[in-house]
Amino acid sequence: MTNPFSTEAAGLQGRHTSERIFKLSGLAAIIFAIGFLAIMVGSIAWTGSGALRESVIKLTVDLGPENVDPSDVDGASYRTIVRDALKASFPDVKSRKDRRKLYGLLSPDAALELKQYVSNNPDAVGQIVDVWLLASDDADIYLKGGVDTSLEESQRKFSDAEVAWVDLLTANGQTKRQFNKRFFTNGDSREPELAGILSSLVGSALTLVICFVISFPMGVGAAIYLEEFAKKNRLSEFFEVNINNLAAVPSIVFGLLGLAIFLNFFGFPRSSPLVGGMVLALMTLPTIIIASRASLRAVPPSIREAALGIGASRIQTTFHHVAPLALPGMLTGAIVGMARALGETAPLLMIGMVAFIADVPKGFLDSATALPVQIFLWADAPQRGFLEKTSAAIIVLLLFLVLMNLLAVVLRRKFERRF
Amino acid sequence: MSDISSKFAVGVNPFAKKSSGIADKLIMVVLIACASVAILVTIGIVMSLIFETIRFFEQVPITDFLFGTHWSPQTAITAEVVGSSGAFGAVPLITGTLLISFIAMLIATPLGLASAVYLAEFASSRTRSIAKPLLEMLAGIPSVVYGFFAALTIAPFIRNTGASAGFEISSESALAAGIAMGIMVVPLVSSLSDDVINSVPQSLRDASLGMGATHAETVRKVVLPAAIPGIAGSLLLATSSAIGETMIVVMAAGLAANLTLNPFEAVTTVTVQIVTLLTGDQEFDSAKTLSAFALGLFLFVITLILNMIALKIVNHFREQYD
Amino acid sequence: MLNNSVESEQKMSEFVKTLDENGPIIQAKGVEVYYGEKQALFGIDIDFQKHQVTSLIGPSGCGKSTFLRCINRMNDLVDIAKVKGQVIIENQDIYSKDVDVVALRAHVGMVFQKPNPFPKSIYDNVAYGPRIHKTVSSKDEMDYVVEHSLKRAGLWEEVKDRLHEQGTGLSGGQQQRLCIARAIAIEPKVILMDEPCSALDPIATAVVEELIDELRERFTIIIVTHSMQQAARVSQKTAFFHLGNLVEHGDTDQIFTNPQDDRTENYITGRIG
Amino acid sequence: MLNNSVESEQKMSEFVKTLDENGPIIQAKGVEVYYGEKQALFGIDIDFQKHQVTSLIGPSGCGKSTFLRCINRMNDLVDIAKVKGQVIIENQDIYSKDVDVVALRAHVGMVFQKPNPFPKSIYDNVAYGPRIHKTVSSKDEMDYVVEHSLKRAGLWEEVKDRLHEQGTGLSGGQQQRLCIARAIAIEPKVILMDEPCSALDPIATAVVEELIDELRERFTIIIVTHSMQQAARVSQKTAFFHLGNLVEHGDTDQIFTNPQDDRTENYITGRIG
Amino acid sequence: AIAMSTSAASARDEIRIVGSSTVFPFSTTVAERFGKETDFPTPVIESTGTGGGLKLFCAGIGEEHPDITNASARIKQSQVDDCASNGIKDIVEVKIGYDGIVIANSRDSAPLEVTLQDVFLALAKDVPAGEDGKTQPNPYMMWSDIRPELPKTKIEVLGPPPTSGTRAAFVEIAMEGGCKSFSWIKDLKGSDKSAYKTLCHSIREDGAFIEAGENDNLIVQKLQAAPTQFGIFGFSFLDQNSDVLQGALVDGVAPEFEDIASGDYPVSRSLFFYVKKDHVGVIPGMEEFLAAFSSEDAWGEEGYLTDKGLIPMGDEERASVAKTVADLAPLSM
Ligand SMILES: Nc1ncnc2c1ncn2[C@@H]1O[C@H](COP(=O)(O)OP(=O)(O)OP(=O)(O)O)[C@@H](O)[C@H]1O
Ligand SMILES: Nc1ncnc2c1ncn2[C@@H]1O[C@H](COP(=O)(O)OP(=O)(O)OP(=O)(O)O)[C@@H](O)[C@H]1O
Ligand SMILES: [Mg+2]
Ligand SMILES: [Mg+2]
Repeated sequence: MTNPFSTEAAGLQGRHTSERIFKLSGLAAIIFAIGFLAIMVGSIAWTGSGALRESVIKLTVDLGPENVDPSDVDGASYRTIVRDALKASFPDVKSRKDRRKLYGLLSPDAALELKQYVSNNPDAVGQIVDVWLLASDDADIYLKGGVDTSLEESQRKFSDAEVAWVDLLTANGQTKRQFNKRFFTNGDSREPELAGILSSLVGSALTLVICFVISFPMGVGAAIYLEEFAKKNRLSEFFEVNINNLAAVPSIVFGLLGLAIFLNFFGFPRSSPLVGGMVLALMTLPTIIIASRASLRAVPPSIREAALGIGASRIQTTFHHVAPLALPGMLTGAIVGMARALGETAPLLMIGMVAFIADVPKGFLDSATALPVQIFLWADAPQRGFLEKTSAAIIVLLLFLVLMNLLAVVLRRKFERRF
Repeated sequence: MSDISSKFAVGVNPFAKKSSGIADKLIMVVLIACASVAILVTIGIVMSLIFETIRFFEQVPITDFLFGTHWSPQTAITAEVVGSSGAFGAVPLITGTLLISFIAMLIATPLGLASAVYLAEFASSRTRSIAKPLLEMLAGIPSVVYGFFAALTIAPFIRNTGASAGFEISSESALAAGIAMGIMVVPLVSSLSDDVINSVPQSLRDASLGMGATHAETVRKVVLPAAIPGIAGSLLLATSSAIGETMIVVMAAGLAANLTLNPFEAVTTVTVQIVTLLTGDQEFDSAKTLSAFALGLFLFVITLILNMIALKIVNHFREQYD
Repeated sequence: MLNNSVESEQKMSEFVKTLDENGPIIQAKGVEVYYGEKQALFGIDIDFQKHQVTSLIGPSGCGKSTFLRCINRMNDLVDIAKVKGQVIIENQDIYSKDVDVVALRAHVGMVFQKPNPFPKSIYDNVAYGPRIHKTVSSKDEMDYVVEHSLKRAGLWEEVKDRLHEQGTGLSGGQQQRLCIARAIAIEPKVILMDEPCSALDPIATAVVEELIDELRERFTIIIVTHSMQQAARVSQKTAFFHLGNLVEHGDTDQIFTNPQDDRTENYITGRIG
Repeated sequence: MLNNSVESEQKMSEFVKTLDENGPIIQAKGVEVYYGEKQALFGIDIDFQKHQVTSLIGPSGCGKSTFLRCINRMNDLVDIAKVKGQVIIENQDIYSKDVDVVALRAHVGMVFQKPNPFPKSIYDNVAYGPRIHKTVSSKDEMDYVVEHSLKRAGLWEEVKDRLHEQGTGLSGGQQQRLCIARAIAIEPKVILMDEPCSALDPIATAVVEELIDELRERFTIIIVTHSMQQAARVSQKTAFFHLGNLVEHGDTDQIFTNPQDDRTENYITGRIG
Repeated sequence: AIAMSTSAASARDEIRIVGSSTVFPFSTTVAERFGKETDFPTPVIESTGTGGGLKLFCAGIGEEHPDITNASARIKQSQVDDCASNGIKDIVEVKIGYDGIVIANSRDSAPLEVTLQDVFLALAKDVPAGEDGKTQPNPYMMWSDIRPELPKTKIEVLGPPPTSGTRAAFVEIAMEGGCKSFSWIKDLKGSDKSAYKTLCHSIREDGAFIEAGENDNLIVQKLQAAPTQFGIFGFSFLDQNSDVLQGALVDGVAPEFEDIASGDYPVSRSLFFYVKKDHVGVIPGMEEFLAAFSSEDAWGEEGYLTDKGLIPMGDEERASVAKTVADLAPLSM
């Protein structure tokens, strides 16, 4: 007796094949999307990893009395000293144009560094010493292998002469690469090799503080009102619809709101974390309200009944029992909202947070920029050296986002209650 | 403080209303105020947009804005420089926005739907627990990152691919921005559709499987048709967020207000123009600056309508299977 | 403050004595409840006697819980619920406008089907009522109230060494007794119980039933139960509800041995069999 | 393709004829089902006869549905479910490796507790099975199959004018008959029904019960029911399950009038009373 | 506490600069060094375009208004009037050097050689039509329509918007220069100045000239993408992007550092910034910043600004401007 239910007997091979294809195409879609994610983050991280190293060049500088007056160490022209040292290394560079190129091997900050060095090592005054000075972005890129020397000279920015100089320095052991601390301690700069993320990071932090301080209490208050007190009627429905819609308003529209109302109408200071935070707070508000309502709803009604049953008023019930139980969920929602706010760029462009700001902001009213805006600005900068800085800044931003989301997950795990 | 002794005197209401504390009233007022902020923000948005938009339409006729096909929002700033007359036809921006959003949805719809179907119907709970958060990470990555990646990697890739195939593609093609945006909204489509597919009652699946349909046939012929309204809602929401997306297009789509439907050409979008118009000069009486608010209003209205429709559809769908 | 409350305590007990020990403490007159369009209770008239346990029995959905929740106005919480008729407690119609539900609920305590201790310490669970009603003014007095209430609820011995552990960490039966202790800590006159044992195992049920019998000395108790055996064991009076009507009401013995109404008889025999 | 399926159709019907008309079509041998750790069925041995209606009865949770779903391997869909033992249909153990559940389910149809028509037109609901199994090759043939199935399910007269309206728009009883029509459109040999009338009103129930009796002519039917009256009305054989065991199995008359096992008797009297 | 009104806020302690995107790189470079080498905070600089910057600058006195605005073209009388009407009477003009305006394209295509007249004919709204005194709307679609020697590609030039100083300078120097080369137009200047201006300063709006916003970096990127297009921007941008772009020879001179400095390259303009005198002494560090900008170290022959593409003034001119800066001598038009 043959098996009447076998695949072959029933002629089902075709249908099973199409089932497999269907299933595989779903899997393929997921793999594609996640693969895109991996490639994107991976390639950015790869590019960005270069920003962690900086190139330095060793020069023999003459701090003798004709250059540095021991009685006025700060008054010396360290720029000239550095340039002289370079000239001394390459005595055959004569023309003005070539000399400019030669000086261009070092960062404009090299003179400042030397000055710093001298004030740290007063003994060196009057001597001839070897110091490591920061290379310029172009030299740095070349040293990191970012210049394709097989191209014709006119096709690249780093000329043959420069290549030869740097090669010579390298051959003499006068170049090396070291950890780039500057990237984490400096503010923005015109020079890629000097640019750092500290000012924008602090700007982001200040902005988020404002954002949290405004949106969290407000969002929680609104959620408590809507979930615990508002009667189900037209008005509460209107609130509901409104909040849901607000959650989907494009972020740039919030920027327009901030510009028209906070800056032009109220005259708050441009480019300040205060205004940035307020704009982001309005944007985050619906997220927090929605999350808070969900976590209030998750508090079992039996808790409310228990409290009301022994004569607690609704406000007491809410604030003594319900809200504390919902708090972790609300916080989780707030963190997720903050994470979104941290990555938000567009509305900040509208309110002047795009200025060149090198200093670390010290208060909520100082001019500041934010990390994603800094990324945007650097992405637009013409110098190639900014490419790796941009990528590195993106990685830092992503790390913070991951940290915040982890925090949310931990919070959720820790306080997850089985009622 | 309640007067306890009095409530036991016969004939007196033992449960008399205490004058409820001012504190309680204050708390209620604060709570209501918090809830009202959401409304206030909406009103604020609408007012600030409408106010400036009206001023804009005093200078530029509304018909020119809505139906004009030339966008060149430049007006001279000093009497001495003879500037261009300025053209405020929003049609190229709107088509540009739609073109990019369309490309995005062309990418996001199959990817998102296929992912959602796989996750909801076929994936083991282990796969699901890994793949779902990973997919959602796509939505968590700031758009400035997508913009950077689109401008730096996708656009040159498309351009080079085109060049090797022998035709010219703009380095700021609508395609590059659209692809990045499409990937970004995949999780939006997939997680909403996932919800929707999950809310199709199991009894329908049982019915189909019980008749000897394969799982794929069940999904294709029963589950998906039943989920169509909800999926449509999720696609609308995704479209609305694509239309409102800013940074990707600012960084990858460019400024050229070309009236074209060719995805290989550069186009500009409403959001790009808002950013460009407002990150430069700030004089609040020139048509150039005011036009940004008109664009903002347009954007707000479009996304609002899309959302309302989408939410209606989705809610209706949910009720249907509750 | 302290004096005041001690004094009032004295006054109260005097006052309680002056009332007829067996007079009705609660009278329901023509109570009707609507959930939206749907009517759940039809003209309920019933008196409850002081220091007695009354059971409400009847098939599922007949309106027992609905009626019970009318007595401390917990139905106010249901937006669509509408109550008509009068519930008079101590000569006061509790549905009249000038009644404060908060004050009312301080006098009419409630114990629910599923034990629902607050996710706080045992001590704080019991102390919560006195705290919000500010009936207690010092830490010492509070300690006394907590201990006393837990003792009355027969839980003291089991928890006295871990008063500051979470109330939710107790067993189901202990939790339910904690809820009872919490309810009696504010000295209500009436305690409403909605199937207080249905989530408990038989042993815990027995403990709670015993407790109910003891509590009757100080409180008036109304209990909803699905178990006729339980009704027979704990209550002096029984009321039988059916499809939103109060069918029969009287001494428990009489209801179970000699029901007057066919519906009651059907119900009782159908179940006991 | 067409030839092929027509041919196999023919083969099948010949094959059916060669079998003893009253021989067992389904044999369960030592069927055990586990949900994770929990065993839901214990060594069930039972034969089902061709062209008979067999009722499965027993208290809630005794495993009736679980057993029913073993017969068309719907339990495969439950991740944690594990089936041991054999279910033999037409000399083939359906749990053997080379059985294709899709083919199996085309031979063993199922009707569920809650009517679950697809949210499609009535026509498409019935045409769904023939379409996926490609048993029908032309529009005309499909029209015939749909009409025929609806007629057999006693629904044709009521819906013939609105075949292209949504199936979900029908009344509950009509929906259930539509589900039956849908099931028989692919000419299964066995139809499993899990409490097919529990969501229906008495009139619709009567119609469906009558239908079941008619269907028996062509199909073998196994029905789970909670109503012993229903079991008595529609079935020739009855099997009584208790706590995962098959307690008793035999002619319906005998089971209801003269049960062999105490448990069966208790169950039957307890309910009928 | 956060002060909610700016007028009540304590005095701003960093200098705020707005204005030209052409001057932006120089200004930020000086600002950055200034921040590093002194104890004053680094000035905050926003790139808003020359016109936009002056608009903000002239809006009033007070710390909510910028202290300095950068300009890639000299301030106009109308702007001075605008400032004056808002109470800003004393403005110090600081010329910082020169910048060539270049017409550049991608290195992927051949370099262009044009005359100023070609430029005018390619980009003007109306061009002379045959006989003297007659004009016609610009008919030239291809470069080769103007002169057969020019490339046979569509005229597509990305240029700055009218709010930009680069645009103003380009119009005044290149366009007007080409325009004047028609003798009858030159004569028109004497007879009908406004007609002359309209003719010489109007840029075509039929798509051949594409306004590309204030962000010159974007133009650079676009040119890389489209090798047949040309872009108009400051020399410093060409200098920074010399690996991908090349400048067109104008009247036979390539835009090279020395040629612009010497004045051989015909399209070069001066760069300025303007200081609100009323803010000096109020906003800390103003004088010091001005001094830093006008130091030899910055704008001198060998100064660091030359690395950024600034073309320095001659020694005498530098000295005289430095004196104006030191004296804070207000501008008089
Ligand atoms: N919140 C509510 N909204 C609408 N209808 C309700 C609500 N609560 C109860 N009902 C309805 O009122 C009727 C009485 O319900 P109630 O809960 O009082 O019954 P019960 O006797 O306590 O039943 P059980 O024994 O199942 O607890 C039922 O028909 C029920 O469906
Ligand atoms: N998916 C499942 N997962 C775990 N346990 C299950 C599952 N389905 C059924 N069970 C358990 O298996 C046992 C038998 O369930 P089954 O549904 O077969 O009972 P039944 O006789 O059909 O009951 P009813 O009359 O209520 O439908 C029950 O104890 C049930 O809890
Ligand atoms: Mg109840
Ligand atoms: Mg069942």
